[in-house]
Amino acid sequence: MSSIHAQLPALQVVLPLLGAFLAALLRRGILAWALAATITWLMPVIAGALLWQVLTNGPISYHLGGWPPPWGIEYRVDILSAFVLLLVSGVSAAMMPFARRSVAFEIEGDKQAWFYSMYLLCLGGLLGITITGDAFNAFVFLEISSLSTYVLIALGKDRRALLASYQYLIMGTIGATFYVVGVGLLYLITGSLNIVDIAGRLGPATAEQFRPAMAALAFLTVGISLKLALFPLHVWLPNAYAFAPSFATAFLAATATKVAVYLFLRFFFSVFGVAVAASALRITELLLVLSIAAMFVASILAVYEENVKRMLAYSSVAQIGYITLGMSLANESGLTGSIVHLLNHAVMKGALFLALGAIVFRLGSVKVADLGGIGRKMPLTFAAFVIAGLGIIGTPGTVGFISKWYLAVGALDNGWWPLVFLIVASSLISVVYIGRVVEVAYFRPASGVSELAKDPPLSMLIPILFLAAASIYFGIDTELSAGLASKAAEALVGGLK
Amino acid sequence: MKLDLILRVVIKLFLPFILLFALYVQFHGELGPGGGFQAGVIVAGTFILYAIMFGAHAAKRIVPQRLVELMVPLGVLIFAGTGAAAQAFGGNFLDYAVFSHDPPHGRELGIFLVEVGVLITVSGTMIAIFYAFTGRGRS
Amino acid sequence: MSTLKTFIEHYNYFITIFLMVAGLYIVIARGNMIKKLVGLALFQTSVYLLYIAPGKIIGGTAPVLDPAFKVYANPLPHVLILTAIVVGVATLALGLAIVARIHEAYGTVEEDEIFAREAEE
Amino acid sequence: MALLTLLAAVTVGVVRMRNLFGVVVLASIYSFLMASLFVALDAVDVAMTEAAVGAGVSTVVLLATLHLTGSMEYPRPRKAYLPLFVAFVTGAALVWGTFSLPPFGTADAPIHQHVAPRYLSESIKETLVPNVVTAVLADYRGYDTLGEATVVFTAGIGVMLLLRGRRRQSAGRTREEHGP
Repeated sequence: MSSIHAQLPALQVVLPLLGAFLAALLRRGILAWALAATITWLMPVIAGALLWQVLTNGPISYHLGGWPPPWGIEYRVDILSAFVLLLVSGVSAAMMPFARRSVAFEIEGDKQAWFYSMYLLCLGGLLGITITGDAFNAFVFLEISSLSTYVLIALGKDRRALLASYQYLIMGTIGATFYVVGVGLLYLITGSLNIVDIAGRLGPATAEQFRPAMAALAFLTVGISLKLALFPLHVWLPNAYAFAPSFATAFLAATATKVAVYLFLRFFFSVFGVAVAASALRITELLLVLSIAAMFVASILAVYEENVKRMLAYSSVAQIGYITLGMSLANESGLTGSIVHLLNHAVMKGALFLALGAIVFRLGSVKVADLGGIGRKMPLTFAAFVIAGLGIIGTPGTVGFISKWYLAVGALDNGWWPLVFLIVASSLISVVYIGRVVEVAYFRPASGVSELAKDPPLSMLIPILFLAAASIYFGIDTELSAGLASKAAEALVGGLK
Repeated sequence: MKLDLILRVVIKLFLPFILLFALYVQFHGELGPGGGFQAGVIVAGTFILYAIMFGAHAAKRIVPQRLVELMVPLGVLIFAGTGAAAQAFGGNFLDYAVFSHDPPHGRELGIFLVEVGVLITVSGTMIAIFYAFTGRGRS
Repeated sequence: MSTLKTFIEHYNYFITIFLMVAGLYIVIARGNMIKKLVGLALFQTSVYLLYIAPGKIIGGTAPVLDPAFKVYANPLPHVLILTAIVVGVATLALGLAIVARIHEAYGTVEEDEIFAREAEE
Repeated sequence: MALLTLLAAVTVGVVRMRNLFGVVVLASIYSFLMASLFVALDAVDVAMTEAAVGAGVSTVVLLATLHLTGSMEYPRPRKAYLPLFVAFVTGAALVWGTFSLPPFGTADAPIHQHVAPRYLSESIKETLVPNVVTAVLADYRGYDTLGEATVVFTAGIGVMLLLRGRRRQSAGRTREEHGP
């Protein structure tokens, strides 16, 4: 038993990869789904066990190949990475039942098995980035998840999915290459690739080699920002989310950008900690300005969007703005807000995009004009949409409120009270775009396509309702989410000293 | 046409030697430059050369589409399986030392196995990509 | 003269950077999707040089152990770049597959034309 | 150093050339030059891979795509200042950042002091493999290599997913005729 326990960090990533290889050998979509679902459901169990180990015994270090770091590759789990692992695996596990019908509907029969193979690769890649303690290994897994993401997006039915995928491939690869340049510079001045080792050696190295260290920071920042769609590097995201298959959109929206944020936090605080504090580069100020711009510009673009999937994609860009806002505050409350919003946003957006997936399943369209009366035709689905939508707005009692509360406290801690006003103002814009959909859905007469719609089958409905319920649950009981987030934030801020 | 014939004969003569070279690259990788990836590319290159000369149809008789689709996952399964086997023997993932009483020999064996895995996936993938692009044709 | 000396000692970096800038420029500025991918490949390849060049020690030899030699180039960057090369070609192949599909769907691979066509609809 | 300069010249050619066929040929030459450079830098494994991949695989795949799509690039009507600016800033940041790095070829740079020496001194005892690159690739950092093989796998399945099956007939926007 204890030996299995010791092997959990490797299993967390290797199981999805093995699943992906096996799924590629299968012919039938349903078998591949069963395989993918089994593995996906194991993931939160493993992540939970890892979190438990971290909470009781402190950070876990697992030596792949039996080689100790910095010579071999290390898997390193601390509170932050365990939290993100649990988030990514938990949300994917909740979504898995939805996939069967949705994918069967949107993807051709002979391609479904490979679709699940790509999905498992993406999942494994994301978990691999989160768990690894090696900067270059993170790049390799970043590319596994990226390449599979490009394929998932390109499988959308609309031909614009191909364009979106191409655009993302170009920007994503530039981002990854910038990341490699950044890691390369760090390697040149420290001689190491292990994140903990780099962090330890960077202090003295920076004193000697200040400029390469700052250039590395700049390249890593730009590279990761491209991946997490930080405004104005977000242009790939709206189309990618709008035209990807429904399940892929929900999965990516809930997980992919979160992992990029994790990587950002890791480098920003755990690695550079010391250097950032002494930095002349003023990255936190820049991040603050860009975050605010994202919150407003993307929200306003969302208001004018006719395609609801794309509207929510813009909303994601705005929500990423909240997350980076908390990072730019660089204090404990702000970071807690950022980290808890990773989970909260994943839950809300997961519910919203799944609800849209169900609407696509019944209507074949997600244009605002086609959604007339959908609130009456698909009552349960749309109720979930409204609940999660309230979360996006930040109504008290939902998860969105919790995140914004911590962000506001963080802003006040720094004495930046106008920020609180900006947070509230941008929330009001989200009232407009969510409200617009709700108004059409409940108060307009049914359109031609929505006439015969009804709630989707149970296998699709339950994940939607589950995530919507979660967005209420984590809005009331914050023990698990915010409690862990503040512990993780504490550890990160501790690294700043 | 004549030139074509000469080319065909020459290539047929050369192919076995190129494959032999690929094997050399694969197994000599421990001593000199080379390894599974490079050998895989050379193997794939040989078949692609063959396919260009004799047509994709003839090439698919030697390496059918189905086989290629099998090779792509098979190689990585060997690699990951080697890693998992190490776990079964009580080591960490990819810790080949447990394969033998004498750790260095275990590692040598492990390196050999994963290089074979890489060879299979890489050559399979390269051929698969070539088939996919040429199979598309101009309408 | 010391500036000149520094320049020559860092010549590898300057060419690397030049290649990188040129590749990046092609990717961002050009509208042809295939050329963009070629630019992307150049951009990635230049990064390989950034890793490999500093690994060399003057008077050293390739890292294949042999009693005749004492000083070897650093093997770690070589390993990293082997991985990076593979990732690069995988990205290129996938990108080209997408481009081939775009060509089938739109009849062109010029970004400007495609966006114009989308705007019409 | 001559090789480096030659590389730069080829790159200028790639930027300027409008015939994509020519671009592919130049890119292939670029890869060969790069491979020769890697040999000069004592990176024989990398050189071999770059030659096989850059000049071999990439060229074949590029030509296969050109065969499907046609090979002329149209000039863009407007001048692109923003890209030039972005590229310039990137370059400037790197020049600024690398100027103080240890000069070329010196043995006391940090990368030669930490981590790597153990590979050079111990790998033969620990793995019985004299090629240190192979030892590090397949053992010390074997997990990276598994990731690399997985990337290849991803690309392979991805390309087959995208290109297998019959091509679509019409170029119009399609919802249903996507099928096999």
